[in-house]
Amino acid sequence: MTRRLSYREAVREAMREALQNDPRVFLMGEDVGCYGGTYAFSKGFLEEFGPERIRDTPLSELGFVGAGIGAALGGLRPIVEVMTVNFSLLALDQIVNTAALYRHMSGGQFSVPLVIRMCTGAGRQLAAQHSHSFEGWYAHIPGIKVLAPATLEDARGMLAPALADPDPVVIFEHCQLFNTEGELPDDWRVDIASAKVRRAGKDVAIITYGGCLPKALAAAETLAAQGIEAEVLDLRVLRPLDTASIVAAVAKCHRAVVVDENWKSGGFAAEVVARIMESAFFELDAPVARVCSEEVPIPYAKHLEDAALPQADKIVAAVKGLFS
Amino acid sequence: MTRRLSYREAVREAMREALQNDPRVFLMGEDVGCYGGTYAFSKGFLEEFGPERIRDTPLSELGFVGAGIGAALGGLRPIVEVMTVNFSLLALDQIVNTAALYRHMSGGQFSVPLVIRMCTGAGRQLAAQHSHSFEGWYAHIPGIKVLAPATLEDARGMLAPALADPDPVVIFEHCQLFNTEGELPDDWRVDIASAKVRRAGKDVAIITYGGCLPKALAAAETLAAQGIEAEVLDLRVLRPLDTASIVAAVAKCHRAVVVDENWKSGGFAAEVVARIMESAFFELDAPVARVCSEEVPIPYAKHLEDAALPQADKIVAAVKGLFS
Amino acid sequence: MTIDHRAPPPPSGPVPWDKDFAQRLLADMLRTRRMEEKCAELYGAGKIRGFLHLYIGEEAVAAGALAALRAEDNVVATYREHGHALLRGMSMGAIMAEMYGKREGCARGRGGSMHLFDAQTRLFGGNAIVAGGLPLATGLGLAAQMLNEDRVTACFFGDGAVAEGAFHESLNLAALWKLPVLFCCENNLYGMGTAIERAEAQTDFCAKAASYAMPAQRVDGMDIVAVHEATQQAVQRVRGGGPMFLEYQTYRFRAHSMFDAELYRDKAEVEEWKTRGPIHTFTARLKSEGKLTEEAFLALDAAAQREVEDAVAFAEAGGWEPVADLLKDVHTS
Amino acid sequence: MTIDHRAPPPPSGPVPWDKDFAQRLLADMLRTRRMEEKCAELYGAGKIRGFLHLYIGEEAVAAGALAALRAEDNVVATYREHGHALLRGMSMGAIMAEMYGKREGCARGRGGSMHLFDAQTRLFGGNAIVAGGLPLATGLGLAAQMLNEDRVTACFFGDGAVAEGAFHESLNLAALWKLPVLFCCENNLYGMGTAIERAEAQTDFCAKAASYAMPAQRVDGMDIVAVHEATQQAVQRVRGGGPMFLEYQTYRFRAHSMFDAELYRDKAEVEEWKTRGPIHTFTARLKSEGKLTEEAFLALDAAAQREVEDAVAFAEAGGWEPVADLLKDVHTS
Ligand SMILES: Cc1ncc(C[n+]2csc(CCOP(=O)(O)OP(=O)(O)O)c2C)c(N)n1
Ligand SMILES: Cc1ncc(C[n+]2csc(CCOP(=O)(O)OP(=O)(O)O)c2C)c(N)n1
Ligand SMILES: [Mg+2]
Ligand SMILES: [Mg+2]
Repeated sequence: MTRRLSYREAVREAMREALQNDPRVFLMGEDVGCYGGTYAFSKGFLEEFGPERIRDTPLSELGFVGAGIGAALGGLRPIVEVMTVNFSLLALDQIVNTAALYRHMSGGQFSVPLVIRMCTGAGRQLAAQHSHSFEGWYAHIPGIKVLAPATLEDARGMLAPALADPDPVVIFEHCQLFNTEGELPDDWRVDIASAKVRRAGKDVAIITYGGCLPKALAAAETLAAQGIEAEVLDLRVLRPLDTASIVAAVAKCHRAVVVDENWKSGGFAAEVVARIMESAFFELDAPVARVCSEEVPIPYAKHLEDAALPQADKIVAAVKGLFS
Repeated sequence: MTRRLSYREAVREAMREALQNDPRVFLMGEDVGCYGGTYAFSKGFLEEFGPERIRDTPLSELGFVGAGIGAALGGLRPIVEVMTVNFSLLALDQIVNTAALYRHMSGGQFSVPLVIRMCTGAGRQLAAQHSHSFEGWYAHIPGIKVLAPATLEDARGMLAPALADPDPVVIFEHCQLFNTEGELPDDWRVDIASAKVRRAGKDVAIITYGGCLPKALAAAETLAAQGIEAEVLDLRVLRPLDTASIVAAVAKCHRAVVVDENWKSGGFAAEVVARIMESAFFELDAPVARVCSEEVPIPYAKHLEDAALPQADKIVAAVKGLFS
Repeated sequence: MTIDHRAPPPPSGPVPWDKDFAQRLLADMLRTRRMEEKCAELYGAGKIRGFLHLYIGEEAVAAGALAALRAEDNVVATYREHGHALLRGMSMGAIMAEMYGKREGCARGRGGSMHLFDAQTRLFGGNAIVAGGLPLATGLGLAAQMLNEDRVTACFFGDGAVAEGAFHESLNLAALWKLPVLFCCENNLYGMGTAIERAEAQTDFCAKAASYAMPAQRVDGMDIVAVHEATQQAVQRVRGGGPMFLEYQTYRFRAHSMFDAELYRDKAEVEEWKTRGPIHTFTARLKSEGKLTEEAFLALDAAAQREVEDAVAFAEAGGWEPVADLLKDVHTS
Repeated sequence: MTIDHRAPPPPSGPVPWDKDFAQRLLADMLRTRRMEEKCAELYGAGKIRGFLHLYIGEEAVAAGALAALRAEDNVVATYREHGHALLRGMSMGAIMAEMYGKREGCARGRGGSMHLFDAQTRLFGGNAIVAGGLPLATGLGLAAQMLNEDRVTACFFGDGAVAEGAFHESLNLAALWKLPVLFCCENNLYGMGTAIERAEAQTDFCAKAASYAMPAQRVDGMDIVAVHEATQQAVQRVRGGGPMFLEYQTYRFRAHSMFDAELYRDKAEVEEWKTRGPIHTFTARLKSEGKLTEEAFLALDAAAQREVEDAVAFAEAGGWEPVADLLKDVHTS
């Protein structure tokens, strides 16, 4: 059995469930309360759970993320919503230098059971300062886990294991996914350890995550019509990265394209390419290609923004390049 | 002709020259003045140039880096010293969202001629919060240039072209290099666009930069004694990256090891590997290997710190792995 | 900690200006208002996209304050900066074209509504990071000081920005180094949906300024006369000495952005503040003093409307930046 | 803006405590002092490496303040935290072994001097990021409040930290939410080589606290009596209500760290402040009140020295964490 709902509703259900089941869980962030959540994830929560547990914060990203860390150390299970990854730069010191390092610096005496959620990505004509995707940066940091739910199941299912994790977990929700709708299976429980094949294929592996997954699936359909069967691997968990699933996909298809929305240079896709180089080099019939954002701040105008971002047609072209 | 001096003295000379030659240049940062510079780079400058131009700041990384951006826009040529890359996380929003994006967002009306210098790296037993190397993060950002002087020439020569650049330039000085001494040639002028071969070889390309260069050169000597001639390529400029030099080294040696001090996952080395994958795949006789920091916050104890960081013997082992 | 959200009585009292100047400032407010009303319409029609933050209700602040500046001064603004851009001297066409994403826009379509820049009038943006402009303004002040240039930097930001670390660090730096920066806080009682007393332990912003030993003054931001006079004096003071902090008490009549359901405030509160609207109250005062006739008002308004129509036509007629130029202006060369 | 760096007269006046308590606090200061003198020596010998920030001269603050806390309270400290760690109840051996980088250290050698942690005594570190502990402390306060636990969080930080955005954001949050956090500013007049009046436009820290509507008090940090009494009262107030800010005026007798040439301050200034040394002035007061004999003093000092010797022996005898365990404790499992 399945149930029709949107990505946004799936995230809402997951949060509501967590708030209902565990009194230690609370939601904190800018405009999560009175405003109803910038992206309406928490609309109605203030009325349901009260201002203690649906806690509006001042504009103080460093301060309230740090407060989330302290609250976690103090026995709570905070869900800290940083409105978007763009503003998370202001909180990065606390995330890196406190949350991620705390357990290690204390020799294992303390751990920080904190979940940070943030909206990521471009595609809504919000221009340079509001269109970043820094998942690759976060995935570089030992001591945190990094999740990128791209499907309804993951939107619904990743929060519970993230909250159960004794260490900090950062969840990236791509803004282009919020309104996507689909069928949620009754058993939506998921792990936060493995990559998942979203479409089986044999000719090329398209490896991606988050907001690029729908684009990769669309590209796969186009390719199928042209006789190329693409396997689409959704990484889901960016740290720790499930190398085995990447290797399996490459070993099966012998060709691969890695797709993400980071700028290409130094973005997350580079790491995936490096893993393939290290662990599946001899499986390759062609060099792995990357489809990422162009090396430009994301522009406002729609035609320029579209041109700056990975798109299904660019993925198709990259795949075809591997066969020429 | 050459002249013997230390890396620190080379940086000092470069700064003094800039301050003498251009009244718009000034140095700003924590403890650059009265204290004499945390790492003594600016010792005596306060007396020589006065407190206006050797400007001690409060502990306000976001504020004074942003003030540097504004000062650059206002007609000055600031050298902003962020004591270490560790603290630069606090200033990252201004560097990314203002300095790097400014020219683009303004449609080319404004540019930000700012130089930011910072100390990077581990190896001095300063533990987790004081041992980061985030050059890879900075190299991800369109709109800035990223330099990593590893030699005396570069320590002496990179500042002038950085200051002459109309756009923001970030210079990473590795703490392990400050006391290294050597012979500075009379003609130390350098570009800030290309990678440079520091040791010619034919069997394997060791590609690195910054604090790992001496380790790579040491490894090359060890390997030479065992009959393997390594070419050592110093990237020098991490953004824009000189792909042509990387490809040339790989095309010559057919084997490559990439060495840097970032954590391996998502670090800068991944980008180098990806470039090789894209542009020199068919030259490779073996998969490219990476020698990076282990996936652990850098520990204090010397034996653990040593084990966490790239070392010459690990480079030697990685190279040999390519031949087995 | 609860502060009173109710509007004080509408601005009134004599207008100490001659007819021409008074009408110019009224026209400035009208031009801004008409432009933004059109923007809202164009947003509905899908011509303008992304985020759009309207200044409607707050026009007296930009109009009154900017009129106190000289051409050589610097202006730093926020994402709610259409008014500042227009009244600083950008052409309405360039603004409108930028919002359309056309190449005739000030950033040739790269910036949009939140990133209006103008080198000629020394408008240093539009900034979509709350409080992101304050460090920049401090640096512009530093440059003016070190280069011995007689330039004031006026930095606009909202009440929400006051909680950010960037505010703290910038005000301290500016006061410590006695920089010629005027910090212009547009206190409209809300940062998005968060009322000021739910964001600030201390809602008296003058006490904040005191913590940097910075002189400060609270001004009725709905009263263009008060805004202009206070800013005039403040600018003079800043020109001679160090920085100053002005809090303009104002109110936004529209939603935070085009996505806001306004769950966080009462309609009645909004309606009450509308009785203090900067345009109609100033219009009434000028009329009662004989400095404005109904015909003159209608003429000003008609001119504003024409300017808007021309700007829209200009934007409509504009072209798209070629995709081949996507990578332009990341670097200088 | 120039503030007076000269030391006020040495602490004096009656000690309102019984002999036992007074001697305990004296012993606390002595233990801290002897431990750190040894650390300096061991640094010279290469046994301790990395950064080492000595608290010598400032002992009255940690000794007096921590004695006002209960076991269930939380402590957050900085990189200058040896005294706080010891006096909060960590064994000197665990501290010393950590500085040696031995596996018997509190973090089995991973943290070193700047990262002393102790779950048992609720010491939440040691933090090498200036002002990095303040947001954390705010969160610990939030947890106590939401969990209805009667815990005060005492957060120590230096004068230099006050300029950081993290200070601003944390104090506002704590005051806004009325969290049980005591902000303990150890004002030793310098942040590294930067004198406070060269870093702060407003050197009156109580004016800073007022900008968050937070009660504040200035305390003579060289006078352990003043420190303890003021902290007692403050802790009581925090326990019942919201946060409070205490400024302890103190002075560091040694260099900032082991790399500091101390170019930024006069020897004479240091010498003058040494006349106010917290240990010898308190010793003299206790003696003059008959609460301490020279023999008793020598016995306390000898005990402290023995404790140091034992700690060093413990550290020397300790082992190294196996390199095979390098990746341990990055994650819980
Ligand atoms: C650093 C940062 N955090 C959050 C946001 C999202 N945001 C945009 S405007 C805004 C409210 C700002 O309020 P205020 O400063 O009072 O300005 P106003 O919109 O009222 O003019 C918020 C939270 C942002 N743009 N930047
Ligand atoms: C964010 C940050 N910036 C800079 C430093 C380098 N640093 C370490 S201690 C220090 C001075 C801090 O002064 P203060 O807060 O007064 O404490 P004190 O050392 O006097 O106890 C500085 C600049 C740091 N550790 N963290
Ligand atoms: Mg506001
Ligand atoms: Mg200090």
